[in-house]
Amino acid sequence: MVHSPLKPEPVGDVSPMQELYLRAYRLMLLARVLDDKFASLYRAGKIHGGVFLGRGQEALSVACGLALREGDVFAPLIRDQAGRLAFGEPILDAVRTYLGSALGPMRGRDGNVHRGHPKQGLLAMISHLGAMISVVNGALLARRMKGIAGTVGLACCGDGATSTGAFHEALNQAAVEKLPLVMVVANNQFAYSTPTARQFACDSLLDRAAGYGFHGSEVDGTDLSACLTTLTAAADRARAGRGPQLVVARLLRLCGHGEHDDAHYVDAKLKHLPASRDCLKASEDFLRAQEWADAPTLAAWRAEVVQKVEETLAKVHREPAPDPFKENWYALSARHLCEGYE
Amino acid sequence: MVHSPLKPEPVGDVSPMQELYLRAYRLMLLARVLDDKFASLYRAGKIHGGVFLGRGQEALSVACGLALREGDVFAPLIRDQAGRLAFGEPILDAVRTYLGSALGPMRGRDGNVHRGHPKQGLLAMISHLGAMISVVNGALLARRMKGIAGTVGLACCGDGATSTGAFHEALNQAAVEKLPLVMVVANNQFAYSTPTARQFACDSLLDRAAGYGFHGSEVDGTDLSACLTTLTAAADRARAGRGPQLVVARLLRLCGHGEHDDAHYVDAKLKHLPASRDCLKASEDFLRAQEWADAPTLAAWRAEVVQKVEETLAKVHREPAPDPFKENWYALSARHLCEGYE
Amino acid sequence: MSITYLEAIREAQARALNDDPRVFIYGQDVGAFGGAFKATKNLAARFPGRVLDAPISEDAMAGLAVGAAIEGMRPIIEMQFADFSTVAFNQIINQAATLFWRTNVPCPITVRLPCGGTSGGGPFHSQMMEAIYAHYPGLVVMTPATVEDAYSMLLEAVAIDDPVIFCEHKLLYNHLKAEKLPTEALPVGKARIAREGRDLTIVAYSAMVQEALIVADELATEGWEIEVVDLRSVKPLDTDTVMASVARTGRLLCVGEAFPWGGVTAEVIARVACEGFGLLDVPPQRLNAKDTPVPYHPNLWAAHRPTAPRIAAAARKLLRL
Amino acid sequence: MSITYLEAIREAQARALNDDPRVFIYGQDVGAFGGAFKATKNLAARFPGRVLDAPISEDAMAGLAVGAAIEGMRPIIEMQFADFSTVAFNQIINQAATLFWRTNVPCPITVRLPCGGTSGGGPFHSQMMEAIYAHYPGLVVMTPATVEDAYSMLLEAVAIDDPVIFCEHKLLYNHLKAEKLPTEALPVGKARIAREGRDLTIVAYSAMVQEALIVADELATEGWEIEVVDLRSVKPLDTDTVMASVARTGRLLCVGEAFPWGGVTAEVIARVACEGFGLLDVPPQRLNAKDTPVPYHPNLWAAHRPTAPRIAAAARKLLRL
Ligand SMILES: Cc1ncc(C[n+]2csc(CCOP(=O)(O)OP(=O)(O)O)c2C)c(N)n1
Ligand SMILES: Cc1ncc(C[n+]2csc(CCOP(=O)(O)OP(=O)(O)O)c2C)c(N)n1
Ligand SMILES: [Mg+2]
Ligand SMILES: [Mg+2]
Repeated sequence: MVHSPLKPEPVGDVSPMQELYLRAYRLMLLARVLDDKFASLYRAGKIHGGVFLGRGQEALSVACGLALREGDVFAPLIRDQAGRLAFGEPILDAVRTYLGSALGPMRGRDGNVHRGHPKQGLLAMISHLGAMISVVNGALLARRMKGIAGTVGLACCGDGATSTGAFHEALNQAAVEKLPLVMVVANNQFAYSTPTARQFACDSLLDRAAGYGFHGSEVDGTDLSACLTTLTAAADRARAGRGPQLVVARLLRLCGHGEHDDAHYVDAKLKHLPASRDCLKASEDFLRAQEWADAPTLAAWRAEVVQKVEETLAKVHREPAPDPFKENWYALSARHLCEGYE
Repeated sequence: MVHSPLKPEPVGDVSPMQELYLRAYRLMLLARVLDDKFASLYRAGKIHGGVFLGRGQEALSVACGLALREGDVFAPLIRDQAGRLAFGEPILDAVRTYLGSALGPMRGRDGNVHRGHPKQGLLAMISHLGAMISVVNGALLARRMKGIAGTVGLACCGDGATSTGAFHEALNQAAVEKLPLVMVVANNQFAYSTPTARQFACDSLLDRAAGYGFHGSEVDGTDLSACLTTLTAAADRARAGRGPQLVVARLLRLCGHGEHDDAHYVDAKLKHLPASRDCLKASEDFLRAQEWADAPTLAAWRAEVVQKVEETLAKVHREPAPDPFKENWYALSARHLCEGYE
Repeated sequence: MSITYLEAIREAQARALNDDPRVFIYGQDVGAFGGAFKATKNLAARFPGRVLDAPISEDAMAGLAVGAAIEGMRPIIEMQFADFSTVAFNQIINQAATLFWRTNVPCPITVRLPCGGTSGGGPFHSQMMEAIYAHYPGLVVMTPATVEDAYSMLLEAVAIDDPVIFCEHKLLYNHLKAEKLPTEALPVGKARIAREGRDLTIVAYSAMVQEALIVADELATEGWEIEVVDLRSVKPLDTDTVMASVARTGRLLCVGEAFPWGGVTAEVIARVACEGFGLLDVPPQRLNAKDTPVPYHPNLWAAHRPTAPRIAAAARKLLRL
Repeated sequence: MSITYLEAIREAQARALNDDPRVFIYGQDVGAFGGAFKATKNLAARFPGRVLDAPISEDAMAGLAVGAAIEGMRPIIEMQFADFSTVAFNQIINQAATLFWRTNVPCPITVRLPCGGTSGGGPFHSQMMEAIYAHYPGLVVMTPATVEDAYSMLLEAVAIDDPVIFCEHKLLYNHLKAEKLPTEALPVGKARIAREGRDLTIVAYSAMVQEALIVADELATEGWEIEVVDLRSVKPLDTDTVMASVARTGRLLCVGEAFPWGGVTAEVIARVACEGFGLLDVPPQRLNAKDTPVPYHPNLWAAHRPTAPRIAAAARKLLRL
């Protein structure tokens, strides 16, 4: 990817698991702080269009990004700030895209979560749910044709997106072609305001795996260790040629659908279930229980990411907005085939 | 439906099962003879467009039609001549539509297998595979809203159509709404020339049932008794409010995809498997083994349906073709909203 | 009291639900939540069991509507954004639009499409799709430009026995206000003279009507009298009213917010050129959005779609010919 | 030796596969079977692993092509019939067509659409879809009318770094023959004067070019010299060549086989009316298919689409003005 994911300074003589966990935690923290920042910019009217957060989904998302390597393909969805950072997307990309900087990867043409670097394996999502999965398949098939082995593709989506025809066609396609696709479904209980009871009627979305011929696994999306283990294992299986993988995570969206939405429709009872805990808090508790980090360390880490985010924002605030007069208004790469209008 | 399905003359003191079987057999026979007739008309260049046969699938298809009652909804696909007859579609409809009679239900506007009487519950398929299932859902939902209880909807499709997004969206929708949908998949090993290995990668399409929250059952599609039992049971469960049903039948398409196709790609070995037997022959063997019909009776029945088919053809051959000058060329029912062109 | 374009859409649905037991609404988040734009707010509570949340399955949403219509219902389906109707495209143009012609069974469904760009909307939440649907036989395509039309045309959409694609412009939702709901309306298929004039005809529809009216005001200060024709529905398209206007003015500018290849502006100008060639004193002109996806950033978005200044410039050029 | 339009398409694919390891073909039954129309016959055997059968999943077919293109491949996808591309509509217009504009990554995919009516084809195996795709930014839409163009334009479609919708007309597949494959061709985006004349310009594309040529022959016996312009690609659309022809003849008839609302004929006439108004001596005219689905029965089908007699009648009317 564009640069390599945040690595913690060595904390002495740590196990690989501990190192991974620490790295994951700090990426989650960065994602959360960044998301919170976007939320407050949104409230201040500083962002054009919607803001979509990954609050409550950082453990799962970061595990997706960390399960991947350079050269893999990643198709994040709207709640994958953590996974993007873990895969190596620079913070600058997120900030520039949300603020519409002309220097961002989308150059003001597209915004918020619609960003990526397709050539580096980070696909830039279109809005239509389910539509990115077959694109991942295509990238994986191309690699196979080119004789590139050992890379995988990982696509994220929500419970709601599983109802799309595109999801179905793509999963079936991956299975038929035996592609190393890891399909991660974040069942966060809601699709916008729609609860899962109005979205599907199977006992668990994991029941879909057998119908495609996928290997399936389920994970508590609020448990970072579990997410890291499950996602790494799924990616490893795909990498080893054991076919496509479905991972279904259970968690709760701890925010509105977008920041315009107060999520009043989420039952208070649901919010207080153990499965609804905040994965970031849970991992902080875990860090302390394991004595992998104490309160001052956690505070220092937070201060560090806050500073990083503020610096990035300060930089981007000084960047130019796109200029319609400099815009070339060509939709084709073959300019001679573009029609001149007016 | 438009008229009531063929009933055999009482054969004395028969059990209801025997009566159903006999009725089913004679409908299968009629369908086969009719199909064969269309095939020979096609070879003689007498039919415009394609001819699609149900050869080898009559047992399953007839069981679909017979599991339904007046007032139910039926969405047959291209190989359901037997099911259509069993549901009550007049032979005239098939002949008129294949020969493009102006008096047929489609008035020459659509042809061959694209026919129906939607208001009588017999939907007129569009070509796009998977697209009829959600239409059945809509009819069933409407009935629920209108307080009509006890009717079911049955949709047929092939193994290939299960790969469509439309299939997926519709099955999920039926499950969410708990509609009395019976989804029948005729896994006839091929979608046009494409074998199932290139179509899906699950062990059995039945594995899809759990993923939707459907009740699932499998049946040998060459065994008429089994088909009758399985389809009746599925329809009864749906009728009793036990939610949507998936029935997957295994059989072999005993013809080309259409009559233009010689099916040279079907492996001879496959054709000689027990699961590839001709359901019509198998039921004749069964009839004789049970002593429900002897050779002369079978011959008489065949003669009878041949005559029926010939009579219908003779009648339709005298019917007018559609006349472009009498055609109104209006696509809307609100004529005042149609634009006049030219 | 005043009522917005969005409220008019809500009131029309409430009235349709109230007056006709065959009407129901189906779409993502339209139930208790009241829809992404609140076009169905409170309707689920007022009409229990008749305003249903759909899964994210636009193809099946449209298919279900057709099935219900066959059984005599009059479903309204809401696409969360017009752009997502691409997923239902097959069911709309091949299933719904062909049903009556093929089987003689009418297909009274209404497909509500929140259309058009808004600041920050971006390529996938901003599209105008009227041209795509108008191309296909068997559909009526409405593009209301006023609060009154949003109300009365939606009621007519539900009443018509054919599939209606109801293109409601998101930019007008809260911005456009009227004093009260109308009690009468022009028939469907009739365009409206939104402003009378004798120097130039601007033909527009949907949100472009408002832009055209701004231009007419502005050019009035320069002494020009601009006639603005609001098409109201783009299929059927009221060629007669357009031609009668061009007969008065001799000059035609047609403005659309869709992509430039094809679309309403091409159709209008082709009709006038073919059928009313002699009415034109000078070459007709058209103005569309640019030939790229709709950009996200407000700076780019504002330059992508035709707005009053660009329309005024085109109008002045035409007037000087 | 002679070669058909269909064989030209097959040969172009063979050559593309042969010359460029990045090319592969994906579509239903395109492998060992050679495709519903035999456009890929023998290619799977000649190019093992590069001609792949797809499941009945048009959406995923198009999505896969985009993903492969991102990785530097140049996929050709075959829709079994153009009509089924409605299911891939979203991926084509929102995924493929926006990729380059959004991300600067080119999207060199070719979507082969077997288009147009044939006797007995019916509403779902006969559609012309060029207007739908041409409306969207980011796509090139080709409509070859000759064996030579079928060959050379398909090679160019594969070579172009953008998504190309390649509309091949089924009626021409076996009916149209040429002596040999071309070694050179007009550049993409250039229309062709298929026949020179000075009395009337008939603009046509795809199978309508053949009809127009029949009409030109016929009217020649009456002393008229008809110029026939073959658009070759409808996006980009070569307005210059059309206008230069109209400048010579003063009369314009535009013929398309698609539905009458919108489409190529509207676009051509709107462009000429706006940009070449003064070139027209008489009002331009257009001829399209009728505004109903395409009928199954040959009697109805023949009346639904424009054919030589109807075109000739329209041409005579124009010539007498
Ligand atoms: C095909 C399609 N239909 C509708 C939408 C509008 N939409 C955007 S996000 C969303 C809800 C998604 O829910 P889910 O998949 O559960 O993801 P979550 O937001 O919960 O992460 C909807 C309906 C869309 N983007 N695409
Ligand atoms: C969406 C769509 N894509 C492609 C086709 C073309 N097509 C018609 S039948 C067929 C094969 C169907 O196979 P299957 O579903 O197994 O049914 P069978 O013919 O075996 O009964 C195909 C590909 C179609 N009708 N619809
Ligand atoms: Mg969700
Ligand atoms: Mg099959």
